[in-house]
Amino acid sequence: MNITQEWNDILDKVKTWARVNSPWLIHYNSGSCNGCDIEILATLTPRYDAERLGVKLQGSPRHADVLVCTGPVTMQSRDRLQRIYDQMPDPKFVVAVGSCAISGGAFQGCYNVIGHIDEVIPVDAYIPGCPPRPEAIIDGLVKLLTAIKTGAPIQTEKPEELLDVV
Amino acid sequence: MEAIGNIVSLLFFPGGLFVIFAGLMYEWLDHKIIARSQNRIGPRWFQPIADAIKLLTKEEIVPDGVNPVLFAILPLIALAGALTAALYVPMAGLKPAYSFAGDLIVTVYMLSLLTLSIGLAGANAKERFSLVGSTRALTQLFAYEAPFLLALLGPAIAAGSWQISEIVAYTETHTWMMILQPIGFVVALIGLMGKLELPPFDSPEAETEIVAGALTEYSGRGLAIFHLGKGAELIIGLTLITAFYMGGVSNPVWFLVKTVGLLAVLAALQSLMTRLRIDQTVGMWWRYGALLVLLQWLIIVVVQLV
Amino acid sequence: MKIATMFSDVVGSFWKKPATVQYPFERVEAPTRLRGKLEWDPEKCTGCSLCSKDCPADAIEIITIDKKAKRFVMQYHMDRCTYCAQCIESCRFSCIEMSDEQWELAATSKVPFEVSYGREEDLAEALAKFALADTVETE
Amino acid sequence: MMLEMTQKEEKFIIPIGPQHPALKEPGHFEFAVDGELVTDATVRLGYVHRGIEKGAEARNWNQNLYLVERICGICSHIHAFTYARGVERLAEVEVPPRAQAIRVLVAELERIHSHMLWFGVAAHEAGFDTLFMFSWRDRETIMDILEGLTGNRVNYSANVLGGVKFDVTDEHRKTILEAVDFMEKRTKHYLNVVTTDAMFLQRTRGIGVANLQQAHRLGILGPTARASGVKRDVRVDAPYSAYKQFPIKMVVETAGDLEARFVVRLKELFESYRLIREILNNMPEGDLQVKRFPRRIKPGEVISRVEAPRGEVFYYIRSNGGEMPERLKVRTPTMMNMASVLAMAVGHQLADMPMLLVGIDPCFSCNDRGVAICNSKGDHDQWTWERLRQHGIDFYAEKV
Ligand code: SF4
Ligand code: SF4
Ligand code: SF4
Ligand code: SF4
Ligand code: SF4
Ligand code: SF4
Ligand code: SF4
Ligand code: SF4
Repeated sequence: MNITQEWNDILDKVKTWARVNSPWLIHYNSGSCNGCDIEILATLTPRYDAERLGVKLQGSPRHADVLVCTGPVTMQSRDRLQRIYDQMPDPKFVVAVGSCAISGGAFQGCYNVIGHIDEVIPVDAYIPGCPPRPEAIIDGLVKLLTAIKTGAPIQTEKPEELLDVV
Repeated sequence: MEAIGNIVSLLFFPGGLFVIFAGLMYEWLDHKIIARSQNRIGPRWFQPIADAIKLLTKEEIVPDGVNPVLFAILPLIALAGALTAALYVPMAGLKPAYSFAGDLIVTVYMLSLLTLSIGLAGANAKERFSLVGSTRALTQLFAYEAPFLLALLGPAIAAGSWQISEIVAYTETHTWMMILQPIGFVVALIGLMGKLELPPFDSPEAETEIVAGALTEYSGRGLAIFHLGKGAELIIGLTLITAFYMGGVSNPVWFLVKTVGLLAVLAALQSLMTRLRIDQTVGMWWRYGALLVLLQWLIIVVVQLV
Repeated sequence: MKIATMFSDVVGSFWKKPATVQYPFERVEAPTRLRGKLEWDPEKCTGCSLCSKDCPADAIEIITIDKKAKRFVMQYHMDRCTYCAQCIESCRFSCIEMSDEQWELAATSKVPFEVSYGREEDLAEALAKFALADTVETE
Repeated sequence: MMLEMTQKEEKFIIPIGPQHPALKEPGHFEFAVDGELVTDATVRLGYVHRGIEKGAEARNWNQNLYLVERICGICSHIHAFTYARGVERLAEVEVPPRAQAIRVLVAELERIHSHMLWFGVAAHEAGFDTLFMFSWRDRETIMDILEGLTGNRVNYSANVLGGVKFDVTDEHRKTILEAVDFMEKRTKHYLNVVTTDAMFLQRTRGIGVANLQQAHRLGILGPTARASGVKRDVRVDAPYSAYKQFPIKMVVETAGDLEARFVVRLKELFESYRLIREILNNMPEGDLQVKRFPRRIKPGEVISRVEAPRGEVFYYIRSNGGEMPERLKVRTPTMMNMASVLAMAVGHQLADMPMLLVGIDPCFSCNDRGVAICNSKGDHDQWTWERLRQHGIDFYAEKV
């Protein structure tokens, strides 16, 4: 009994360690202005080189652990965002990058904008800025990974189903 | 006693865990060299290990419409093929675990099993990117397989044997084949890059066109196992080429030095080149690769006759 | 027609230090003009609300406690702010500044994004009158 | 009609987007392929449509400056510039010459960053990651300058109505000149790479050719058009702001293929470097802003054209004398160039599609309007322009 307990503990530690050290991202732009997107791309380039933290940008949602969202959610991209989220294997995390992903930013109130990311899918880390500097994006990612490591509670409930706007 | 020996060699050394682990380390080295050549720091040494563990512990989604048995078994076949191949090559500079006349051919085809499984896996997924990816993977297999094999047969002809251990014994005692048969060496090297789908021959998994090619739909465990298979293939391919063309691998130190040197050359080539389109890849292989090797053979035969 | 035109860059990189910054481990100062978190000085404010009127993202609310005594509280929504500095331009009394040090604003919840600025007693009063956010910063 | 439909359904369709690694933004392309050969191409836009034009009618003149800046994060300054210039003309306010020079300075810095960004992305699409990494490494020097000068790396918010927010100090001048020297050296190197590297040329030379007639017929703009020999550049045709004082030479190539598009953009950078040096060495003295810019703008209408990194940006602004514009109409270059991709795609390899796409330097955030291009089945939930407009009108009517 005790041995299996210990064994499980070790296994859990290894799992968490691997998870924290190998965050593979997938990026979806649900209506952003590109500003945040190019800064996310910049974090992968030599100056910031996120690969040294284990970050890899993946093309297929099936391979990714962290969904990085930018921009407010527009009507047309809402379903797509949901679908990408559903396609990702568990455990999965979501990071909202930029003010408009968190609150709608400058676009709040525009008619084709449904709202922010956490009205559609649950978000685990928020990175404000318009756009945040690549350093700030890395900082946000590190905060997410720290939360995963320490097991701090991250939001996991689904937001209430949206009213169908149309 | 022999049975235990067999199991050990299959599961731990030189097959199994050893090849997997070494494959991961070589993969890291490859990424690290590329990163450094791009003026950035690159991944930490345990990166591929963390990636593999993470993938193994993730949820595996079986997409709708696939044959679940095939979906689950193909990665295993791929890995098993690669691990079996490891038994016949002088891994880490030691004697191969098994050896028989003609094991060279078996080894090369065991390695192809990986590509074949990837191709089938893509076709099984019935997703558009996977389908294109698998078509491309199989096309490429068809394109490089012959030149690669022919290039490996060059030293075999010189040694007068198709048994890996005998060829290695021959290359160890003669001038480096790399110098005697330069064309064969180049073709073998490029063939290896094609086999491993490294840039510039990575169009079967060209991210910017078809996402992740045949493996687009794989997640978690399946992806991890394919990944491990690729790593094993990398290290076996490197071993074969160093053993044949670079004066053999008589002990672990030489093995390490030579394979790492070869890997550095591979990494540099990768970072210098633009991805070729699949039609360009195939064209190049048949037009130049195959012809060059035949030319090399001709030279060998003529030299041996004289 | 040449091949490997990037050869010098690739080989040269092995002798050069990588261009990478060590960010999460070493922090480099941001330029002084950087537009980070907004800071507000309640002493100079006249309550004209021009800042909140011109804010493109509705990130500022000026709450009046006592107009005559010039007692105001600012509610700043960090998550809405687009860091555009229009409020600085609009304010004729230079009450607003943007920090070049506070730009690592990321958080795993939205709670820290609601910031209330003001004098201590004003904040207390505002808190009693209106339901303000949890994070309260006093000047 | 029926026959055509059934034929279409038998085709093998490869979608690219809206979530796809080749596109950092959500556009949706469908390529019908025969083996690896593309036989038909369609595009579906609108994923990033936010309703900015309509939204602008509910924001005041100042707020709109930042809203239009966020039409796009790559040429953010250009949008604010075009808008501010239009509004200033509408209000009959003369912007001080120093402010004009700074605006053009930032615009040219932005062009450098945008072209370098495109260059890296294009190299990445071609599978040449080393070139991508190096070009983005070098681009960081420009980003540093922009951040140091304006306070943000992307949405610079350099403009206010009636001027600019900040000055260029001697210290900035020095760092900018140094960076420009460095960039000039690197650009020469890159020009050498794209015109001589045999492997790279295989993917660019003779691919995606649009000749002069096609370019005219498709209404292509910007560097894409100049690569086909179209002499069209707003900075030269109708100099505005400080371009009157600091003229620029037009770079034109005639081949019209992908290689020419690389060459035009890289050569344009040399002009930008020259212009930046000239502006910094002959900076006009004076104020940065007009004293007071009216909050209400007298009734009237105006158009404003500016050359963005990707071509001409066109604004139409109408005021009814209130605090908010009555109508703001934006036409962006990528919108105009999109059709050319579809025209060029047919007959090329699937593997060339990402390259062809980036050839026009597409970015969707500015061109996502409700264009309806129906697919063969017509079963997509598509928002037509009419439907969007009606929705927009209803939406705001409800709000009031
Ligand atoms: S937060 Fe700002 S930069 Fe980012 S997408 Fe939104 S508007 Fe663009
Ligand atoms: S910086 Fe801009 S968005 Fe932020 S509070 Fe000021 S005016 Fe509003
Ligand atoms: S504009 Fe300045 S003075 Fe007016 S309310 Fe805002 S901070 Fe106060
Ligand atoms: S073409 Fe449009 S989106 Fe693209 S950079 Fe220019 S203004 Fe921005
Ligand atoms: S928007 Fe107006 S000017 Fe532009 S094409 Fe249509 S009708 Fe002509
Ligand atoms: S073309 Fe549009 S999306 Fe692209 S950079 Fe310009 S404004 Fe942005
Ligand atoms: S088309 Fe573009 S600029 Fe026009 S409203 Fe839509 S998002 Fe805004
Ligand atoms: S949308 Fe209007 S202007 Fe544009 S191509 Fe169609 S008909 Fe012409």
